[in-house]
Amino acid sequence: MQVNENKEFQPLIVAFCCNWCSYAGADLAGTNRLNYPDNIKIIRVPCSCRVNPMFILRAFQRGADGVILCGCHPGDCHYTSGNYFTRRRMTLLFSMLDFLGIERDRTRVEWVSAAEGAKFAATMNEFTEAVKKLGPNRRLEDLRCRKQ
Amino acid sequence: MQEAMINKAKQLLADGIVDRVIGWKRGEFVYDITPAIFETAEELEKDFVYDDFTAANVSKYLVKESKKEGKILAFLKPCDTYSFNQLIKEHRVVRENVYIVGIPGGPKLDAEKIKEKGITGILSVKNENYTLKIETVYGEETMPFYEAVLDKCASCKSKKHMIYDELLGEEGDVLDSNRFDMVEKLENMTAQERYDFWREQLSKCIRCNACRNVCPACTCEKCVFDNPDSGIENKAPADSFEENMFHIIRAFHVAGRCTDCGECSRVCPQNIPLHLLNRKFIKDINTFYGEYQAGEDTTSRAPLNEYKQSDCEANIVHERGAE
Amino acid sequence: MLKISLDKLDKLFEAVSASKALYVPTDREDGGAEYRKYESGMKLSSALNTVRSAKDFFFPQTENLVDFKMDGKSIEVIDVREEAEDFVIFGVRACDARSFTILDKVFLAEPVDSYYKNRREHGTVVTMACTRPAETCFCGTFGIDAASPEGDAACYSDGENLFIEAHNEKGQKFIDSVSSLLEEGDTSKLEETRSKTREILKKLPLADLTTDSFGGDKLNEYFNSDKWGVLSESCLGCGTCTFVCPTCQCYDIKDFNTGHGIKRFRCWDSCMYSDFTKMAHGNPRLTQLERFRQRFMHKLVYFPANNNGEFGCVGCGRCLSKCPISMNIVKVMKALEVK
Amino acid sequence: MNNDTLIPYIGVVTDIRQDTPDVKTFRVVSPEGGKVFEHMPGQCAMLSIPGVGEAMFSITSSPTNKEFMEFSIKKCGCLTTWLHAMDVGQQITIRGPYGNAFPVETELKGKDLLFIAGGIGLAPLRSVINYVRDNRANYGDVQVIYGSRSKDDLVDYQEIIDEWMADPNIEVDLTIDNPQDGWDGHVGFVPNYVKELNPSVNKTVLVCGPPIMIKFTLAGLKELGFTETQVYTTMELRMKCGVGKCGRCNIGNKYVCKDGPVFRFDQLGELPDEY
Repeated sequence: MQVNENKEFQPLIVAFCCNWCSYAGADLAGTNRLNYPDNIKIIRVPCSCRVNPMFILRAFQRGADGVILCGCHPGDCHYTSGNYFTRRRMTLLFSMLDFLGIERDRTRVEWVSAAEGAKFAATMNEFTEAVKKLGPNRRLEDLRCRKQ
Repeated sequence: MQEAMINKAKQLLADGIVDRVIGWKRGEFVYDITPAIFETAEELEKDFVYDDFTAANVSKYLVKESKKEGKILAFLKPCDTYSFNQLIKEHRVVRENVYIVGIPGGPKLDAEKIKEKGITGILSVKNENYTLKIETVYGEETMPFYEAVLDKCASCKSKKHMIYDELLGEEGDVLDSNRFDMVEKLENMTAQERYDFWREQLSKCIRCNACRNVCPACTCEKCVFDNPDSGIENKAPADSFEENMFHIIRAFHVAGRCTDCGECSRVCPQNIPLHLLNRKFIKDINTFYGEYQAGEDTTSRAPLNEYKQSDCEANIVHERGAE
Repeated sequence: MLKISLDKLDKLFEAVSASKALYVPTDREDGGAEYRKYESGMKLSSALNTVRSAKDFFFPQTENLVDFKMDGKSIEVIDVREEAEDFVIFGVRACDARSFTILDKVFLAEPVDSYYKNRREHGTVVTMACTRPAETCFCGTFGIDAASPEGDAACYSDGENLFIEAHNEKGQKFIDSVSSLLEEGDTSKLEETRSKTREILKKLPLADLTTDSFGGDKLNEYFNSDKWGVLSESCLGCGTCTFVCPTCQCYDIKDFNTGHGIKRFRCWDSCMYSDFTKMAHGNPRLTQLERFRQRFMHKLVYFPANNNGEFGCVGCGRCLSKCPISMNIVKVMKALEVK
Repeated sequence: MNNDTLIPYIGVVTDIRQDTPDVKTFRVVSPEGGKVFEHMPGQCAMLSIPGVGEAMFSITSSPTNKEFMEFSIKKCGCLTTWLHAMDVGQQITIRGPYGNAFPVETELKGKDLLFIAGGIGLAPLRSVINYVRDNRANYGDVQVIYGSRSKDDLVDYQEIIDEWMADPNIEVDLTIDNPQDGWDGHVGFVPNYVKELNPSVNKTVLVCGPPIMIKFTLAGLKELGFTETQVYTTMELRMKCGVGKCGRCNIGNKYVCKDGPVFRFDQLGELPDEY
């Protein structure tokens, strides 16, 4: 694949957002006309706890350069405790990805409430920048899925 | 020990306390031991074996065997009792149908390690004061006992039985093992070095599923990797991504449940150090959520099934050490 | 016979690899051996055999068959086959060399498998006679002489020199391509080595194993044998034996959606797996007993029935050393055998 | 490189007929028109929707039909559900023909024929029945005994009424499992109906249906005095390659995709009981 030097690398980011807080936060960012990169693909999930490790891995397989998981703040989960389980699960998964030598800045968990439109936008901007610095995901990509 | 075990088994069979015995059966050579069920004293006399090569963990067979009619006698090494306890916790075995006799464990030997020394045509192996005298078709060879010890035994975590109905021999202690040394060594490498290390290891995978099928913690009725509806079902690592994914998910699915029995690495035909992935999870759980040893008891909650409000945030991974 | 001194072997490898891909068995850090593409400085493995068999070269674990592009209701079929490039596999043992003839009987039978044929035609197999067979070897059972392997060309070592002889035109071409490095040599020491090897082969623990009581006409005796239950009781249902076996050739065809097209690929499959014969309406082989039986019946009875008595095993011994629970074809043969 | 049998052709679905609540019949032609390939009655083809799956189906149309091929497919798995959901004009991939065929030009020639089918088991036999009807002079008496769960589950019912029952040269006997409004025909299971009808033992029998029906029908036929060498059936096992290489449909030394799917019962008797 030839990289056009004039064209800056635009990472593809998958953001899993919980229905009750973070998705509403993203909505708020939108209605407040806050800017965040358009290459963020939001996938709405009922709770951050719905995201199983396979989701994260498959996002990378299908061409994501970074995956971010957003949920309610600890203590605010619509289902009382979902995000506490998420936190343990993702801590272990990210640690394992790091152990396998996958760049650790490609993954992140962030707590965004329905009122935090600004935080959502800022987080996304910041995360996109961090992933942009890393360049395209090569260590956890499926070559068959790469667009020719 | 073998004699004592055979006698114990014969006695329990004769007394009608058990109907069957699960143990190990002699093979063609000195080292190819097969787990087997024995039903009569004659079978035990003829084929039962317990020696330096009987490393196989028989607890997983008890998932099926304990659901059959009658009671089964199982000889469990210390490491096997952890697996069995974990299976009780997960309601996978019927405790009442198993009569457990705790037996002293390893260190057990790895025939592959003997062969690695270039020793071939092995006819017999004898341990004389921790020197192996190996008779081969090419003449006699010797090597130090400890150089042929299985990896899983070299970093043994415990000589203590977690569960038994009866004990043969002396009870041991939980050991202060060095089992996390290699994990730490890898953690201290750079991301690139770790990536290269794992790429070399995992690219050897032939997806034979031996690690999964032997694992006493892998007892799902239908594995995600066999389920066409899971979207990740596959029979071969068609891409490096799939090699990584299989092993991450395999280790993740037993995180907090893996007792570190080391069977996965023992059976891997490609010698991939799979236990390192499991140990990484164990080490992380210990550091983040407090010491936890799966299989130590049958009542505590698994680390991934509980939480504390004060748990660390996931970004602890990002903040830790250099790249 | 033509020979080259063993310490000049790298010169031979350099010469061959200059014009085409050369694969040689090399040692891995973990003690196993595997075929790798030759690069300068690489050393020939001293191991008896590689962990994975050499069948990968002609029947790889996964390969792309055809691509599809889907557009609305229409489908485009894209033939992705390409003519293979010439390559040489060096150091194939007698057992693996025979496995190619067995695979040929499956893949080159009508209708010919063009993917396999393509690689078979472009590959030159240079075999290497064994001098230190292991206790797990039983190639003699299947009429294979480890001291004089088949293949396009064969090599024999006497400890100092490597002798090469061609078995066919392809092999001759290989020898001609490196003839400047070869010289005529005295084979008296070689003959000594070979007869020594044959002596050892006779002393191996499995040397007495015979196929006399197996064959295509033994279907009913063995299929209904009551031994299968005991033999298969500890089988884990993994695919280790199948995947390290040089003659196992069952495969699966699957589709992979790349997001911008469909890749149809085939990959090794194992009759030991529970879903191998599973259909929407049920499974004819419900328990591990039937699956286990299938694998051995196929090698010892069904295959010879269709191939003039030739067995589907070459006695390489890989399953003997790799099976997690050490259940293998030798134990099966000994248990079933009706003397 | 020569064409490989694993690389499929394209077929276009030009007509979809709902035969029963769970069986649809698909008409397939090549994109240029006409049949994708020629076949003999009893042979099969691999149909696939890339990304969904590929499976073996018997070709239900007769080779004497020169314009198209037809497949009667029951909805029961992943691929068949997809096929049932598609519209006319959809392209699918198709490869074949695979397997042997009913020996219509050899052993069956000149014989009196008795077809016994149950449910979707009519699909492979329909090809033979229509072939025989189109070459009527080559065969003796023809009788069809066909049964299904209910009147609605009789596959190709319209064709049976309009063409087969109207044809004076063949006898058609239908039955359904349970009584039903608007059905004045026979009620009862196929094996019993066969016994009731007591067909002449000179007939050669072609039977296809669910395994349990085949089992009892065969037993019934034996009671009536038929021998195994007179009875043919067609089998189904999981298949991937279609050419006897992938190893899946292996029974004894036979591969159902290549050596079958049509077997005579005496041949089946020599194979291990694993189907």
